Amino acid sequence: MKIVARGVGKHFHDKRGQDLPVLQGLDLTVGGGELLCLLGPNGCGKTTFLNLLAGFEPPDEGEIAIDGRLVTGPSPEYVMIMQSYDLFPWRTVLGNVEYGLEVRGWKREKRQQKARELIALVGLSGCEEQHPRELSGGMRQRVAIARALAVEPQVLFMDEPFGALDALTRSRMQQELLKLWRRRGMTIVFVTHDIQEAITLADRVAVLPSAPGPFRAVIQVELPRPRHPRDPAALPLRDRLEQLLQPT
Amino acid sequence: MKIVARGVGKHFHDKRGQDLPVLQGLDLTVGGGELLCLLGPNGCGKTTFLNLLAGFEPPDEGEIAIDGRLVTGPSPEYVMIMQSYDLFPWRTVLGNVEYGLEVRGWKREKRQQKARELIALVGLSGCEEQHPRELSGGMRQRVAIARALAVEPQVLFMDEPFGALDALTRSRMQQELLKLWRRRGMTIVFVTHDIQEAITLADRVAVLPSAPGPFRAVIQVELPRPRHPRDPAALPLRDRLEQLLQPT
Amino acid sequence: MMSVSPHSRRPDLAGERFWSPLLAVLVFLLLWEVAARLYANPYLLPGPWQVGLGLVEVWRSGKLFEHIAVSLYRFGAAYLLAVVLAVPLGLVLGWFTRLHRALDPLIQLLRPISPVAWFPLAVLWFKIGDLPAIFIIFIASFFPILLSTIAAVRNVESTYLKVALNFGSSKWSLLHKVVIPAAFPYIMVGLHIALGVGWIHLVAGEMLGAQSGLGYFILDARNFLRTDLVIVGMLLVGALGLLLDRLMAAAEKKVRRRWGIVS
Amino acid sequence: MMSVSPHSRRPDLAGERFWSPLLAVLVFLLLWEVAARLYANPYLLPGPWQVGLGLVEVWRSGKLFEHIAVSLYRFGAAYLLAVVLAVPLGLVLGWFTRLHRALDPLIQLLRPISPVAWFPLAVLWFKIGDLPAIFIIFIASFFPILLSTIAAVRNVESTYLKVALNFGSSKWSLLHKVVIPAAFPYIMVGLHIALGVGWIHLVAGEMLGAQSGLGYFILDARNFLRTDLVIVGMLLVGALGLLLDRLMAAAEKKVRRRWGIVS
Amino acid sequence: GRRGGDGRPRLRLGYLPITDHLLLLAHDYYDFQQVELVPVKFSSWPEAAEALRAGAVDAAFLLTPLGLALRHQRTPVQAVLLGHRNGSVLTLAARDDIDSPAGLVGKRIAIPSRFSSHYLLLRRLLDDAGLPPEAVEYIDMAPPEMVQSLAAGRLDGFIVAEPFGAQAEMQGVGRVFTLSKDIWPGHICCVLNLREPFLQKNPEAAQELVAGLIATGRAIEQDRLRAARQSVAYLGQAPEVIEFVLTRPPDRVTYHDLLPQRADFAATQEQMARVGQREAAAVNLDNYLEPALAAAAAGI
Ligand SMILES: Nc1ncnc2c1ncn2[C@@H]1O[C@H](COP(=O)(O)OP(=O)(O)OP(=O)(O)O)[C@@H](O)[C@H]1O
Ligand SMILES: Nc1ncnc2c1ncn2[C@@H]1O[C@H](COP(=O)(O)OP(=O)(O)OP(=O)(O)O)[C@@H](O)[C@H]1O
Ligand SMILES: [Mg+2]
Ligand SMILES: [Mg+2]
Repeated sequence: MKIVARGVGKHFHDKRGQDLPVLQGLDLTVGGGELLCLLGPNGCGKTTFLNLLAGFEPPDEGEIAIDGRLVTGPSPEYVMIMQSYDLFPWRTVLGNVEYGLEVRGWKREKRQQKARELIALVGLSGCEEQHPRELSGGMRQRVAIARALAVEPQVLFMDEPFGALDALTRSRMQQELLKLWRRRGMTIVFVTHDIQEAITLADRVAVLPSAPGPFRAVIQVELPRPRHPRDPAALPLRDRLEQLLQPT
Repeated sequence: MKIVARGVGKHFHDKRGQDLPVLQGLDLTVGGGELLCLLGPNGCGKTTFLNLLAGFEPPDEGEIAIDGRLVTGPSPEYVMIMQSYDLFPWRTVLGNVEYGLEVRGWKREKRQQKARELIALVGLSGCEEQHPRELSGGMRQRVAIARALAVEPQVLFMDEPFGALDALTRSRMQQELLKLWRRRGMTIVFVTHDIQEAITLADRVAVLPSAPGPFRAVIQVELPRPRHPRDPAALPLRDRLEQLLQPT
Repeated sequence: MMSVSPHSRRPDLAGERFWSPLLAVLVFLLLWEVAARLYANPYLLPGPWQVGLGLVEVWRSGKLFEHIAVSLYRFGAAYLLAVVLAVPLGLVLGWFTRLHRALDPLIQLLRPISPVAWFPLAVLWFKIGDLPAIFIIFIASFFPILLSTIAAVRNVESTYLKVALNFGSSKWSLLHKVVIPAAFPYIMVGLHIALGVGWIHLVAGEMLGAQSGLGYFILDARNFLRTDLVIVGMLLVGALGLLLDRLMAAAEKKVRRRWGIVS
Repeated sequence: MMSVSPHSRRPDLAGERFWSPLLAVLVFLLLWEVAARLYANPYLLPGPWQVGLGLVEVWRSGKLFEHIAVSLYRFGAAYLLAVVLAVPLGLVLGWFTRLHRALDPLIQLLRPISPVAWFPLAVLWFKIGDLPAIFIIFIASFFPILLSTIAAVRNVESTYLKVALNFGSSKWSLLHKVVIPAAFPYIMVGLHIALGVGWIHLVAGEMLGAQSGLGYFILDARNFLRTDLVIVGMLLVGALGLLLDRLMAAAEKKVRRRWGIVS
Repeated sequence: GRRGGDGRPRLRLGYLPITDHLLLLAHDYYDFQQVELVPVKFSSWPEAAEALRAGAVDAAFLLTPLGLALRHQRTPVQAVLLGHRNGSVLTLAARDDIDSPAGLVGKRIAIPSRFSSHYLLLRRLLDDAGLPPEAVEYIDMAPPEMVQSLAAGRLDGFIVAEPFGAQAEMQGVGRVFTLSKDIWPGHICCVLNLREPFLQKNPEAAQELVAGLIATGRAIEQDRLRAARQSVAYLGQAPEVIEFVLTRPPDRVTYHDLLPQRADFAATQEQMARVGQREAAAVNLDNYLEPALAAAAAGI
């Protein structure tokens, strides 16, 4: 599914009621089946932008359409993996991963089978019956990923999904994500702080500026896949992105 | 201050009351003024180990001493920056950073001045009056760092403190941390998933195994400071650590 | 609907704050009038119209304000006393689990005792008039505040305590800098419930020889079989209860905002 | 102290669960006996000893169990009815902010109405005996449950709702898979408070022509000026209240554990 | 027993808003010199009795059994005057046409409590008619709810102090089955109980109080309409209702012959014993009754 953002802006209000612009004049088109990485300094509005795309909040300016339809609220077709995981503390790992399927009315056996598959995919087999508070940070993050992938959404918004993973798990998860993405033809918007990760995953990389304004750049990653983290061919791109992330 | 852990072990109980060993037979000495990085796969027990060191929980086996005294509970001399930040939602940024000083009975003016300094250090000047829910993930993490640094603890336990920071802020924070560390002679135990970061910061790097057992290795980082992320001299160490992080 | 789902940029219309509650009240009055007419006998179930006439009658008697003032004074004294005693006690019992465990059965034993059952003691200790009324209302408000404060403290997230202890908080500073703010929203719910429960006991409290007050007014009207005046009294009690509730809600909002908790 | 600070590996001694509450109760009885002796006249303030004799007297009369059984039945029916109506209504009103805003003033107006004020309507609508008692207890339990359910729903963390909506939860599934579990601990506090408030109104409820039950027993004892029997009644009400409370707590614990919330 | 502002001892007198306590009009009718009378209205019997027992009031009009019970409990009270004689009504639903006690069998009759003159009266009625005590179903109920319950068809009748019977009559839902004076002619009901400490400390005040009340009783009987009008300030009932009670017939309730006499109390005790209330029935009347004040006032 294609995502189109036109002239999108968003401001918050502080306690004195003053306007705090966060996003301004953002134009972006993410093609169907594209994997776009979003880079930008802390507090530049990446999470806010994802929230707008996913329909959790309305933009104050401009409009967002997915698959030609205006986004007016959240939908199970575009699922978000939030920065803070937000697992349901009253459900087990299995229960959390099952959740989306349950909502869709899958039969218990079928959905548990599917949930177990995804728990295995994120490397948490054996933890099915644990509750979130019994898991480590990285494990929780993986549960959130499994929960989102279980429903096979057409569009996936991922907000620093691998931030708490160890290096090995992280690169394994990157590979799994790419596999799924290719197999299912999902459209993915992926927020990360790791330039390396962006280069490994993305079709294109969009860079948000630190002060509200249009994208600093949207760069095509021309490297063939599979990409290797230490591939010297990636170095110029890496330098370019690092430079774009410097404050103006 | 010197930290000594001798034969430390910890197990949790699952809902059926069964023993889940997490840590076993850990021996470690962190010298006074040393900066030790702790690496290990997700769920290997890094957070648990820090919790034991900081006195939040008692070890089930072995004992932990800081500065020659047995750890029996938390103390303001050794401060922990938790993986989940845990800012007080009812306090502003300034209020959060002030907290530790307030507890120590500092006068309002003095502590606010100090708090502002640290807020500036982590690059959040101007956000003093915001509440945590108005901050981005990376900003919250930096508030937690400022809150901990404000009290100038002798020992600092940091659990993936830079995980949500953008690349630039991250490397700036690394430099600031090193500066403070050198100036104050703190002892620091620093958990990270970023091998690069461990190499940039650490005097020594300790690697926890994925299954409960003694440290896989505790490696001296011989590189001179300041260290550069892409220094080719670091490559062998990097490879070594990557290998140690592979499951056995 | 709550704030999350479908985008609502609608301005907060006056309708929501003013007209829709008014409509609800009007519908209620209408149903009541119809029900009253069905019962035919106005002594049994007077309709709103007749109750309105009763109100006018009471108003003309000129004693209404005295009743209201006296009741507000009694209630205010009792409720404040309950807050001042129950909140700290609740904080202490929520905090010291062992003490709580020791005292809980006693609390649970005393809690369900009806104000009627306290009467002999109330008269013995406080004679008649203001004090026994204050005592009865106090007893009624005390336990809900106590229970919800205990529950609120026990539900404080332990990570906040961890952080605070790590910074070397003294017990006292932990309490008033961490536990109270963290428990605040739920303590507030308890205060809110207690407001209603205490106010309900106005009537019971004013049975003990009080010679004025809304409770006295209701009891008196009941003795005269003036059901219309009983309902006038009920509605006055209700209206004042509503007013108190709104004041409470406003205070709550203010504190919540200072606490950074958007409600 | 709460679970966090100094390491406590102490096993959970029987002392905490059993001996310390017993001690608290004994200290209370002792203070009471002393106070009673100071007052000299055992009719004014009967001591525990005399109350004990009263209990024996009632026990011998053989009607005790009937009173208890009848009261439990009435209370149980009323409380269940209140739960069954107030929790869903609270969920709905907590959820549909606009509806809540419309109805809130009406609720707040009706809420503080004393059971005494409901008497005329209760005798009008319900046959003498069980039904008016059930009605009065129902009214008393209803509002605390309603209010705390509304508050609990409104305090549900919005991120949980976000996630659920994102997965396309229907309203209904949102409610019972997310809102209810998330609000559960606080709804429970309300159920707990309502248990006490409702049980308090047993006495009032059994004023309306009931010829049995603990409330009737207390009223009767009061009419006979038998303060010792009044206190026997109070303590029986208290003890049963305590029992109900413990059953509630056990149920709560079980659900909490299933919910993965360690208390 | 505290002093009032003008040095007169203050006497707090507990009462209920019923015609039985109309003597309270003395506060209006009589110019007390030795005592400051402070009327304290209660809304039900137990509260008034408890207040007297705790010394929160110095005197109170109480049902005979309640006064006896207080005395039995060693509360230092004495019966110094009757409040009235007669004055209660067995009211039945207007829809029934029962005309003899036999018709009461199986009916639900409300009483204010088992410890009331009204219960004793009802039991006597059954006795006299040769009916067993369990012939009717007794319903303990607060008087204000009786009229409503009767109207709603939940009760077949009730016996209680006036004006509740009169209210039922005036609303057309009840009718007089029998007046209490016809069940037990000249029966006593409410008694003025005075705390002994007050009596001992302020004998003149007590004497004047009793004299004032007796004089008021006379005045009420002389002009019942005026009494009905004046009652509003104390009872608060609608004057028409009180007028109804005081005049239909005029001897429904009487306020003369108020000397507390042993025979009346003994008869009540006897009836209490018969219905199983032995404790209060065992009170030694010699200590409880203090007829001297009333005798002095009446010039006996
Ligand atoms: N509810 C709010 N009220 C006021 N300001 C807010 C609110 N939420 C976010 N902001 C502000 O909006 C800006 C963007 O926040 P956002 O969370 O989108 O940043 P981000 O790019 O995701 O940062 P990070 O990399 O740290 O996650 C921040 O400056 C933040 O302070
Ligand atoms: N309260 C608990 N009850 C049961 N098991 C627990 C509990 N807390 C942690 N564990 C388990 O202990 C193990 C270690 O957890 P810990 O949080 O220390 O890992 P970690 O090394 O910090 O991982 P990460 O890198 O993901 O933060 C995990 O397998 C986790 O499931
Ligand atoms: Mg973010
Ligand atoms: Mg961890």
